[in-house]
Amino acid sequence: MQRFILKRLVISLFLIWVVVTLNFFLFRILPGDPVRFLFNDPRMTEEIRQRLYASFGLDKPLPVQYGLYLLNAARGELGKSFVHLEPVAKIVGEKLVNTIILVGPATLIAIILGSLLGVVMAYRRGTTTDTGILGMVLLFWATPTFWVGLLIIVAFLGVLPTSGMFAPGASYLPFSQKIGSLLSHLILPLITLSFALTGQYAMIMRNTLIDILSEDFITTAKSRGFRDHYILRRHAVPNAMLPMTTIIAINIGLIMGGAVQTETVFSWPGIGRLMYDSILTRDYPVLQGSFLVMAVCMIMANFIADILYGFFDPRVRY
Amino acid sequence: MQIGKLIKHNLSGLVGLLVLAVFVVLSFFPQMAPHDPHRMDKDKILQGPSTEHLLGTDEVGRDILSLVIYGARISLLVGFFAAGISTLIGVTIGIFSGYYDQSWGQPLMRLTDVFLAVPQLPLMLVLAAVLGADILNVIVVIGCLLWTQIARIVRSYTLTLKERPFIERCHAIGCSNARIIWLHIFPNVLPLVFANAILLVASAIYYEVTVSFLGLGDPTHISWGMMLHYAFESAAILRRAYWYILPPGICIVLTVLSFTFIGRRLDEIVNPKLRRR
Amino acid sequence: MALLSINNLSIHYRAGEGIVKAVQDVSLSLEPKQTLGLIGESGCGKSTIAMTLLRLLPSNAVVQAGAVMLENRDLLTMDAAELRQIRGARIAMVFQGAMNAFNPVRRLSSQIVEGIRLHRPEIDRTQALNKAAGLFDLVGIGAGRVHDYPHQLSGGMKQRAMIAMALSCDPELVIADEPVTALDVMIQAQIIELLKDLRRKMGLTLILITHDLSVVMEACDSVAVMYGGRLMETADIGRPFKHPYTQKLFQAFPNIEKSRDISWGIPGVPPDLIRPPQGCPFAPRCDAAFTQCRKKMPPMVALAPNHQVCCHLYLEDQL
Amino acid sequence: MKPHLMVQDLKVWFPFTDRSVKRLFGGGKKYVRAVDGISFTIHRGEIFCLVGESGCGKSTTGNAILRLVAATEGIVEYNGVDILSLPPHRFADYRPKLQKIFQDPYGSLNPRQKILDVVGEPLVIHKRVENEEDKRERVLNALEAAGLTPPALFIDKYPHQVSGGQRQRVVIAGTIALNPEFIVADEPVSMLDVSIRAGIIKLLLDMQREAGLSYLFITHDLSLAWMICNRIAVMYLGRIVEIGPPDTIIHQASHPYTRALASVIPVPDASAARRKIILEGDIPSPVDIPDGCRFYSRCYERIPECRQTAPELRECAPGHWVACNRI
Repeated sequence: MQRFILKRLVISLFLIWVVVTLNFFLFRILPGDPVRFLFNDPRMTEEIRQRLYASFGLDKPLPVQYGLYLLNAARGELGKSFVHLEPVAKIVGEKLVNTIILVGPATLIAIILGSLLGVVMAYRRGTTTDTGILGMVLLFWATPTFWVGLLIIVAFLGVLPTSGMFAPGASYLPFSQKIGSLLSHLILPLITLSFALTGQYAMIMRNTLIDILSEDFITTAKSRGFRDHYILRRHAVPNAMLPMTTIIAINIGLIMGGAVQTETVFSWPGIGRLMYDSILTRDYPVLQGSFLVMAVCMIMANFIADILYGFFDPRVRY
Repeated sequence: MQIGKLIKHNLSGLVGLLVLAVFVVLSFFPQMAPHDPHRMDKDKILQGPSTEHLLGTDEVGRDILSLVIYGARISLLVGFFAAGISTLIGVTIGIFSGYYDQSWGQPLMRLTDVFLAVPQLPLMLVLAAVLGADILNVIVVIGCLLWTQIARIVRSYTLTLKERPFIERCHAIGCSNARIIWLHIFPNVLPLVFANAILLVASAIYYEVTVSFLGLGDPTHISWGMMLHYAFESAAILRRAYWYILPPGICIVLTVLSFTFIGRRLDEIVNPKLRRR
Repeated sequence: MALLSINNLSIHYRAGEGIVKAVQDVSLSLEPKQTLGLIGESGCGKSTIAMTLLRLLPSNAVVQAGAVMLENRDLLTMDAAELRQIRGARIAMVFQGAMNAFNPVRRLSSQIVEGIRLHRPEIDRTQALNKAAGLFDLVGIGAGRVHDYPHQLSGGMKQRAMIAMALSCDPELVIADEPVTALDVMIQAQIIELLKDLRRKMGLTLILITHDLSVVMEACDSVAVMYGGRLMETADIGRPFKHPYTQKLFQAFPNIEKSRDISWGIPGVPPDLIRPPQGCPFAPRCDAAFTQCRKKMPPMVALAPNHQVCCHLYLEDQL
Repeated sequence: MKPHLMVQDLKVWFPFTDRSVKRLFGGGKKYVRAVDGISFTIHRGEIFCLVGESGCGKSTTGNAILRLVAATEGIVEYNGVDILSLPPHRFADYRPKLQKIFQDPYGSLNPRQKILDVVGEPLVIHKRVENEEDKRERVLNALEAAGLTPPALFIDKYPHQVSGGQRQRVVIAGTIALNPEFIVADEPVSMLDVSIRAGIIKLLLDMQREAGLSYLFITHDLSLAWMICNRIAVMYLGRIVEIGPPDTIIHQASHPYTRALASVIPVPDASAARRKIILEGDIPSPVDIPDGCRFYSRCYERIPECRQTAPELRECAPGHWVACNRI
């Protein structure tokens, strides 16, 4: 088991290194040098340009730059924002908390709701209930999250807050009212993001469960006189939860994609919205920093899911 | 034969085909649009549906129906080409990493792992931002990132195929590896690929729209994603201009759904026993 | 009175190309403590009958006609609640693929105990666990392994555990569907010995379904032979076979006590069950077939109290 | 007489797929010793049977002889030429002469190839045909020779359109087409129904008689081996424990394992009261094989010596070889 964990850890660290390196080279494959490209201002003097080069570390040879980059990334330093002229790590760090406030509950709701729908579909496979829910789920799947957000805004404009995380001036309010303001702002984005993810999880649960329900040990259980829903509850669903954890972990990228869209539409001050803003202002260090943080989160989530799988499945205990 | 089966047994697939046919026709003959989609009109900003403008106008007074019709082309174009690139990469990597599992298939698999470990949409945004908003770039970026799923499916199927006795027989009668891959593995993988490639078109369109909405679409072309981006950036939403938001969104959903339905039905017909992982 | 009787059972499957007539007009009966070997080649309908006995047929199967009586209750028409009280408690099943017959993520003990507790709520958990451990001793795994996970057992061990699980509620009848097919020769012998042993010790009533005639000859006291969905012959072990198919099948098994003779086998192919031949299904491959055989399905002819044959040859004898 | 095929001290070891961190850092490598030093000879026109339980290495032996898996050590001489040490392009000349028939008639045909292409493919690869017509002609002949009559009825069908026994005949037709001299038949009938088996076996025997073929016949079924072959070799855990003529192996075996195996053969005769020797437990894992006799852990006649000394194969009577310390 320890060896298994160690092995997964090595793989995760390797993946993080690859992502960091990717980030480094993305920045360097820009046509022309990045500073000229980013600050294409004819008024810029040579002296300022050199200072900019130095401040971004671009005056050194490439391997040295790469080494410095790795070193800085390891220390959590991700460069400076072009726009805010603040450390990227600080900006991203602040936003990360806000993203978690939105994504955490949304994922939880989606997993519970999606699993339930998936179980119902698999259990009633082939019936109208299955076809009906399946159609709905596919509709969920095909609908872009941001568009759902736009529709919800149009529908609830004036009824519930549709933008930001707090009402203006909320920081001066007492704590309880501040929380109230946060909750009211959370409702619509939460619905939007859960909506997007529920369909995914329902599909995954349905497919996994249908596989399991066709296995021999289910027939055996039937031949022993158990009720169908007992078999579902005690044999099929627990066995489905294992592959579910892996598949959910693999699909964390979807959660992030959904978060970017939801946060953008509802101006939720999280990493996703930060990405959108940095795209509009061409603030590349922030864009890449946000991406890096997302990728690292995803790799870590995969690592945790692998460990959980190894822990819960007796067959994997090495 | 397969098309006939599709019509006979599968209403959803048939509906998918019909809807798709409409959009394909629109993308080839956008001249059917009632107005020039580029013509702006200062006096008709964000007007609701009327007899002249059936679906109203946008924030610079363009006819929304015409914009929607012209927008079909970009989505289908990006969808098909990006899915094509993805399928090509995915099938190649899938077959080779499966067939040469013990040797250089391993690094190929690690490569797939890397791509699977990275959040797709954020990476697309970063790449598109770095490369610049251009239709070709969007195709390449989406095409180069969506192949992982198909590669995994093809790989795991190749691994099972490789263990089948008929491949062992090929070795026993002296087939070369190239012959085995091309004449024995590839034809067996093909039906699986076909259905999944169609599902990929749906994904590619979904991502194209999203990337455009998030401000990285090609501003020189009309597309559904860009329409929604402009709607979002202008005050259209605050003025509840539902006629501006609904049509492109509905078109996106219909297109994605039609590809999904066709792909799923094909998958079920061609691979009744195989379930996607 | 017979413990179980199958009366005129016909089962069809709806398939893409037509209706597969998997079982046609089969009647059988089983006394308590009897061991019946149900034998036939692939596609003869023997497994379909096994699945019918506990109503575990897939959804595309249709019971066309017939009844399956357990003492005086028809298993095919009783409601689901009553059926559940029979499954596992009065009729238990041992499946072919013991590899996957256990839930992989739960301990064997918990899976066996849950069955005992379902049918015998009065037995508490500790007693049930003791019973499971006792059964593990009985089938030769050893009580110490009762808390193992399924994947920790070898194939032969799993098959033994499967038998232990089937016995856990003291069923009146055990159905074993190809219990030794996927196993190695030596393990096969182990399991067959175990079944014989259990028969001796517990007076087990058993239906053993297999394609291997020699297994039946060793482990059973009567045999029912099926071909092309029909019952061809039922006989007590020891009586010489009379049906041409059974005779041919008997010769097809190498017998190391006799001489090396390779003149065995049956020419031709098994019948197409979607378009079964008119008359006897074996007629196209039968040396002794005559006109009547290709026209009309023969009835069952009783040659002795415990020996029946479905063949025109013997019908004539009677006339 | 010079043997047709001679196998000497053949070993096939597979690296144990233990992808642990220890191995990552260069720790000790483990091997599955699937075949661990076996020797035998097959004469021209002989049917030589390898019998054993699953995992004993019998199929691996067949595959190693055909170079379908790489042998770790050892010599396989075919007509006096060591075919294992030949470079691949030189071995290609031997490919059509050494052929294999597979166990699974359902899986050994590409479902997307017509029977014409299945049977014709080896001809195309080894450039035995000039054009499509020639190929068709040759395939028709091969199908006919394999007992698929009339061949024209089968040639344009796909494998799933014919029955299991017919599929096995198609595989055999593909083999006949190359005019092989030596065939490894790996459980060719074990997946077929009993009533179909005889036809396939007869076909194989006819081919042997008419074309003077030699067979390495691999099976788990000792009674089948006894029925058809000239000599039987019994394998246990990667080694041959006994070689002898069929009647000797069945009725007068010397090795305790062979005796046990022969005693448990089911006999379709209720009156035959035979004493069975049923071995306890399972075959041990081929990964960590202890010193001494491999059969030690399950042997019912073991002596202390067996723990340390691995017995060599010795000739105890003319043509009867046994690897046991007690003999």
